[in-house]
Amino acid sequence: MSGIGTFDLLFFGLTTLLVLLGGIGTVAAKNPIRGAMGLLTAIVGIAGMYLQLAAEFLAAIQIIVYAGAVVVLFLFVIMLLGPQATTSAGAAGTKVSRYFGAGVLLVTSVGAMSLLWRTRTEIAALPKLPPGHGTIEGIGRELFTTHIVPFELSGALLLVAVVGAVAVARGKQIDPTSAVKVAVAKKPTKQASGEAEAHTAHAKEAG
Amino acid sequence: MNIFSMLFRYWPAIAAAAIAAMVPSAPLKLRAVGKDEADDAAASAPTTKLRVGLAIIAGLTALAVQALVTGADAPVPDGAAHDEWRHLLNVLIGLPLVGAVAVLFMPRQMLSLLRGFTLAVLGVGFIASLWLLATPMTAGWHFQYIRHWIPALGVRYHVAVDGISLWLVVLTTFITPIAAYASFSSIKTRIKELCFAFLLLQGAMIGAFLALDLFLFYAFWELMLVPMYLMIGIWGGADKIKAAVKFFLYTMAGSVLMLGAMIYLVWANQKLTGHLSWDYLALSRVALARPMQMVCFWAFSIAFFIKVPMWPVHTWLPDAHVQAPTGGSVILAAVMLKLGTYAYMRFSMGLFPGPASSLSANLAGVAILGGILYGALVAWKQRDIKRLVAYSSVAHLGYVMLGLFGATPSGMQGAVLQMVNHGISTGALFMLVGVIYDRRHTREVGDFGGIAKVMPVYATIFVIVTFSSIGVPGTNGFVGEFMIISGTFVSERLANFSGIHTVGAAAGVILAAVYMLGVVEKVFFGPLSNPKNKHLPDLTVRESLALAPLVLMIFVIGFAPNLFLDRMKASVDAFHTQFRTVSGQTVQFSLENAAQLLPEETFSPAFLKGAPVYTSDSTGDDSGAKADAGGAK
Amino acid sequence: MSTVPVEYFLIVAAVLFVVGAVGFLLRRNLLVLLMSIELMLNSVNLTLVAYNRLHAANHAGQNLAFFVIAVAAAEAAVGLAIVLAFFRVRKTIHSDEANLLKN
Amino acid sequence: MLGNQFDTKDFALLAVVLLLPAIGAFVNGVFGKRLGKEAVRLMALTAIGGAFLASVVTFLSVPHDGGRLSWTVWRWMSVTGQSGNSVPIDVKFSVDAMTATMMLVVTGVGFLIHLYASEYMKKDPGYHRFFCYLNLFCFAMLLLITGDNLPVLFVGWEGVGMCSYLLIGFWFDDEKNARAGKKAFIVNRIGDFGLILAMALLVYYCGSLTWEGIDNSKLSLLAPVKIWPIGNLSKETLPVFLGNIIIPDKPVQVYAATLVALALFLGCAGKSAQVPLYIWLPDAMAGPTPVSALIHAATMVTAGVYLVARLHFVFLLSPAAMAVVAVIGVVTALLAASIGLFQHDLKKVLAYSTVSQLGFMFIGVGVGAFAAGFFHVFTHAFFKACLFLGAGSVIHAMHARIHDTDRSQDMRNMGGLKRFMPITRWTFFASCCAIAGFPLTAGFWSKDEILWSAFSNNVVNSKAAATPRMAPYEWPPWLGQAIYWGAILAATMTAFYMFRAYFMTFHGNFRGWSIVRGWTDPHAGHDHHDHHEEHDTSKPLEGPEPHESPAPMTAPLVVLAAFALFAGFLNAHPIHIAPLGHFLEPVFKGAEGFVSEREGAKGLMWVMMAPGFAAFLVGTAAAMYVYLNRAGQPEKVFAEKAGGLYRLIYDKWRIDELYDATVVGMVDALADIFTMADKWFIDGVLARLTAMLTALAGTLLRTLQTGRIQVYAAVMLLGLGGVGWFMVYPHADVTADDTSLRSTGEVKLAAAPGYGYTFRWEGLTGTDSQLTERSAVTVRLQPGEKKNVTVFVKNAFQLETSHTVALERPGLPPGAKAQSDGKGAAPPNVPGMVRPDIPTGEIPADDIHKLLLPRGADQGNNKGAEK
Repeated sequence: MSGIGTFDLLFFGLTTLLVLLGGIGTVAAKNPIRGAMGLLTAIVGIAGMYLQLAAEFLAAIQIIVYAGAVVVLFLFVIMLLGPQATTSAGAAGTKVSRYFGAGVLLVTSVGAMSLLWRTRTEIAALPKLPPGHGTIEGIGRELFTTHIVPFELSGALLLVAVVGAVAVARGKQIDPTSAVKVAVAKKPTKQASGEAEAHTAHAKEAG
Repeated sequence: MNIFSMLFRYWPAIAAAAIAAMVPSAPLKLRAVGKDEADDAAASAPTTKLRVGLAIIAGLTALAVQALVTGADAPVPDGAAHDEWRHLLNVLIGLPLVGAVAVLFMPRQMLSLLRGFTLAVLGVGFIASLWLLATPMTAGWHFQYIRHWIPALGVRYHVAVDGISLWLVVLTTFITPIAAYASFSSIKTRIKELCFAFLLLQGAMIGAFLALDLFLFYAFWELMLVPMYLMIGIWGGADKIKAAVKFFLYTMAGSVLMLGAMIYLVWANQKLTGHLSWDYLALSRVALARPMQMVCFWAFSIAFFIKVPMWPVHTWLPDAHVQAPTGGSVILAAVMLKLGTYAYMRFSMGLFPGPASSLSANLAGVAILGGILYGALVAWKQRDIKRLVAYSSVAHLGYVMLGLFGATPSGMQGAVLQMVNHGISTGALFMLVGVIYDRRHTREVGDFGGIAKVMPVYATIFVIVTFSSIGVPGTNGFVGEFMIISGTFVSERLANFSGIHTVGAAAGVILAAVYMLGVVEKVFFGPLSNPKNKHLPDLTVRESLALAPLVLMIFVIGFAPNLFLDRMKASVDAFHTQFRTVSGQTVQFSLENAAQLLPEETFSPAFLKGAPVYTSDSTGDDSGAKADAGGAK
Repeated sequence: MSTVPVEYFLIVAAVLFVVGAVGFLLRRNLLVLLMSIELMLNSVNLTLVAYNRLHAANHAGQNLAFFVIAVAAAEAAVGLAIVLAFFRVRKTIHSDEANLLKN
Repeated sequence: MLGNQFDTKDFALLAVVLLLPAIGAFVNGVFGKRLGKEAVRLMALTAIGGAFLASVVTFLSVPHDGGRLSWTVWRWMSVTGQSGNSVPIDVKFSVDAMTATMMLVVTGVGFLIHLYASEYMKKDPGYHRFFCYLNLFCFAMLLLITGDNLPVLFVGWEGVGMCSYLLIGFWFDDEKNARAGKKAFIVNRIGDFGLILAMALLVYYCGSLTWEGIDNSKLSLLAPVKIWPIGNLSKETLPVFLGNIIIPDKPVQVYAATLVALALFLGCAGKSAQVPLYIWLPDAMAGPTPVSALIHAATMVTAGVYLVARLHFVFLLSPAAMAVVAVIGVVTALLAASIGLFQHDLKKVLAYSTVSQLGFMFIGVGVGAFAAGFFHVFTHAFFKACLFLGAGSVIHAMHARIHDTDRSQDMRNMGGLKRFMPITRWTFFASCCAIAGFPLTAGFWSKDEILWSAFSNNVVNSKAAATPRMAPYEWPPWLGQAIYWGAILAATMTAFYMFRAYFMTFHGNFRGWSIVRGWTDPHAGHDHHDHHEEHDTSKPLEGPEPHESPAPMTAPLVVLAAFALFAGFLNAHPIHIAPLGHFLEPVFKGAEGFVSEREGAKGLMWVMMAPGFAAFLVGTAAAMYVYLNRAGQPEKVFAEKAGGLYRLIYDKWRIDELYDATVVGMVDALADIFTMADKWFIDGVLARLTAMLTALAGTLLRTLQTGRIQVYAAVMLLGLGGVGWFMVYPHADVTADDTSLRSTGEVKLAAAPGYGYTFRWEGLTGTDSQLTERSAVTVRLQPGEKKNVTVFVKNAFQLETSHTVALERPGLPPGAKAQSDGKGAAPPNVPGMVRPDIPTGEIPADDIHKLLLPRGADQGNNKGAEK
């Protein structure tokens, strides 16, 4: 424990506080907006921790991508959903089964923690950092040499994700050009219904 | 070769043809049953067709018997390898398979093309299989053909024929065309799939009989199920799906056990020799640890007992037969059941002689109590004729298995001969049941009575086949049964049980008479009470032509079984001596927990010809080449 | 650079992961589900970066974290699109409604 | 006489004898319908006539010194013998004196019956089918007689069984006939079961199935065979209380010869209708009368006696079997004669008389007088065929008005026919005298010969002395006389019922229908065989005078009656005129050593002929009194007085019902149980139960799929927990490499590695190592030393487990006598594994045969490890 700067410890305490409160806030909040805000604070806390762990580039990415994009996206969706977004907390599932689940979860996690505690050894001394560790040059060099394939693939992945999200979110739009025909078919004449039936019969037979 | 010497040399064939031509009586009112044979409308036309057909069949049989007789005592050129064409077996297996694929491309409407093509392919297969009879069957493998299939796994395309599998292959090529020819008149829908099923079945069955590589055998063993499943499933009777699924699952469950044992065996061989090989010859040298021997023996044997079918696992057979169409159930009874007994002899007794010999007394007990007596008694109580004949084949195959368990040279020869006999007599029985099913669409014994008055020719043939299936001497049934029963008494394997087993087996002879004559009496004799039976047409041309060769073979095997026995004698004796020596060694020297490799001397060189030979550097790829050379020799 | 030993960060990450897991398992709101997934992913990233700090020869840990962030973003986008579509159909985002998989 | 014309080794004339009937059968069967009745008749008669002529030539050319004319056709098959040698079975025929005589009988009587039948069956639509079966029967019978080995005989044996099945059920449109045919075949088949067993035994013990082969190696039949307990049943393998009840302390042993003889006799009993299996012969009367005459009187039923006579050297080896044959013969004679007393159906009376006469023949062969037994076969063929044909012509006459088969054969409808059918009457009378034993007739000589040999013969197994191990069965001195007096009683009953039949049929007044002279049949074109009589039975039936049968029916009657009267002189021993006896003498010369004259019966031959003659007198007088003078009144009186006994005898002692209740009923019940078990138990368990189980498993697992995502996540977490638990706890396992345990006693132990594992070994030689990374250890063991080694494993989570391995080095501890062979336990004794335990050192002279004799020779189990 010797050799830890008091300022470092303070900063670490702050970021831990941010992270844990944010996390619990996200999970426990009734209103999803507060949840999103909790998420935001957790993400910022983690960015702080990255800084302490000599990962400046990642901290920046974290702030830009996560805080900037993902949380904002969450807020958009919450706004889109409007009041229904806040589901009535107690509606589904009896209280007993939910808290029983939580209890089991806590017990297991405490048990796991105690097991890990048994394997504790002295805290290893922090190794000396090579210069430029975690900076954008170091990561950039590695990113574009050893990890070039995953980099390209993640590009493709993002493209697919975007197209997918748009397709799913957009849902069934009425084809503007077909608007005219629909109008004509309105008259419930026998001939049309026959044609419709034929159409559906054909569809069923093709299926 | 002027006319007289030709006449002198082939007089039996000509005489037989002349007599057969006269047999169908002219005034017989042969109204064609099948509506679609419009061209047979005139009463006289079918009789001439029948006369010509019968004449050809009788002539061919006489020629074949004469050739076999002269071939038998012709001096065997010692050592000189007969001209064994290397690719004959590939033709036998490949031709039907290629034919099956070709049928798929034919237009569905041209029925006569489909039927003609199928019969042509099956006919050529039969002619080709006659070549097998021309070569003297000395001990060891003939027409051997080896090619690498999956070198990584050590799997080779290794086919060969020997005395044991010779007659079963000829039986297959003999019965399948007949079954196809007979079922073309009764099955009217989806002819294309029917032809495909027949050809695929023939190819798979012959493949299974000839395969000497366990992997190849397993492939054909499974492939065989598919067409039969289709046949039962598509053209079957009332609840055909249930029966087809039951048939498929029963056999599949067994063969999965077998596959497990095969893999263990190959792994054990690999541990011993360092090479992966699925070849029967290589694996028969492996003597596993004693408990593992028993486990593997049971895994293999259960698969074969299901197929035979032996007592506890036989209940799929009656259901499959009752629902199967005539052609399907003829092939199922005539050939597919023989695969179980053949494979038990070849693989269970071949690979695990130790357990096979120590368990033979108990298994023989099951074969007698569960097979012969149980099958006969249950058959006696059946109301449905097909179910009765199905249980009767459980009884007949009980005899075959008893012959194998007894493990005496004549017992085993009797067993192989009885497999052929059962194929012929039960195949004929199922065709006969098919005849009345096509007319009355019922198989209940109660619906018939006194039809001997209305269908005299049919009644005579049915009685002849009944006597053959009972085993009246002079027909083929007796020869097999007698050799098996005397083999049981003489067998050392059955030790102090051989007496009671012989009594049990001989008692089966009585029960066979009881249930067969019971059904003959109820169906044929007695007053013609049921009005529907009043004017049943007698045998049509197609049916009598289908039945004629079977009835002829009943008498040929009955009076001259030695033609058949001579050709299998050498191989069965060699198999017997190998079974005795190897079982003696494995019983005494196999360890409790480690597998061993039996020295090469325990096996006769003729047996090991074609076994994979490993040179130190490569993992047997050149061995294929050398082995091919071996095959060619 | 901070002199706080790496183990502290690991503990925080573990706790955060448990919080995320609890959130995912217990909350009935689809959105909260997605958020708790984000939390879990972040805790994993934190662990990766912490260990990279310990073995600082190369930036393997951080690179992986970088890619995790990329994927997480894509996943969040698609997840939210699905929630929107689900909401349009079922008029609620209560997770028990999404039980079409029931036998 | 012709002696040397033909080559004895390749006697091809047999081909003519055999093939003529076969060709006749084929031609009639296949082409008969088209050829018409005349051609069929011509074909059948020429076939049998030709065969008869060829048989005469064969008879004349049989060598007199006991040699045989043989003809080998082809190798049929070969079977494995006792020590792996192959026993060839050829299609081979041979003719010696006995066969020649039998051939004469079969073809001679056969020809006469064919002639008779061609007239009798004239109006039957199945004419060609009848003659096809009749010719086929003669072919099969000839096969049976001329066969040189047992399998060829068996072909004929079952061939005649098959033909009798077809002929009994000839009028198959009547359910009763078809069932009678089936019954005959199945009962014969039970007999054939015995024959198959006998063949299997002979293949094993004598290594051959031909007559000479068996004769030469008949001594090997004296090996004792353990019958009970069978298989591995013994006191140890059975529960105690059951053990000492059914397992005798010394296993029951029997001579192989007895087993073979009894199995053969079971076959003969089946075929020749002896006591246990006689029930089929009376029902076989459902067939046409010529069939009964040919098959159930002259030829087929005598096949049993022929077989016993043919294999007399086997029977003689076991006096026990001879005793069984004789006793069964006398019991059958008595039983059948008693039933015959009150039968009303003429053919049934003759059927029971056949069974009874067969009993006599078996007495003959049973007491060792094979020539006498065979001679009775010879004479019986004639007078019984004549009786049946006479009955046939009577029935033929009755058919003029009474068409129903049962009523037309009922003697109560006959009577007084002597006025209308003189030839039939006199021939019937002649045969009655012959069968009843009127002095100087054929029946008298042959039956008297049997009675005398029963009285005087004493059977002893002289060869048995050679094998001291098992005392052979000796005949009790009184058995011969008991059989003699039983036979005398049967002879009286025979005389009684035969003359009863004669008087009821031919004497008294005609009870069939009221005779109207010049009566014409109202609907002439009526089909002769129409069974359902329309006109009511109320007003008395009128009809024409019963007419005598036409010439082709009466001619055979006369010939047969002549033979019945004069054939006796062929073998009349008391007056020493016995040409046939001398002719047959070489065939049975094998019997000298075994059968000798009982000292008590010296010189009593003529004296003991008196009871025989007395039997004839008493029987005939009683019949004459009851049925001629009092026209059957006493029978009715007796029927009222002793109604129960009368009905019991009339219902054939209710033996059929007894069989149905016991044997047939038991097999039927067993079949039902098996069918039910097959459907519910085997199919149920294997197919339906598994199907039901899989369905159940399916429903259970389906409940897990709730569709809610959190539940899936929770289940995943549980899985994670399980894997985690496995990772966390340490697992200790040790693999021991003991390949060199035996030689050097060194064992290499290796503990299974794991993440962060540390090991601690205990129980090693002295030094218990502390927690080290070392996972492999070598242990050295002294021979015979035992040691338990445990390993303790601790992992990163400071959790610890242990695993112990027990090591043991076989062999004696160093201190003991260093004799350990070091080899593993002696090879286990696998049942069925042949291990000849050849005794070391010299073998005392008299023990050598113990080694040579076939298995089961010594006191131990019969086919056990001694082989």
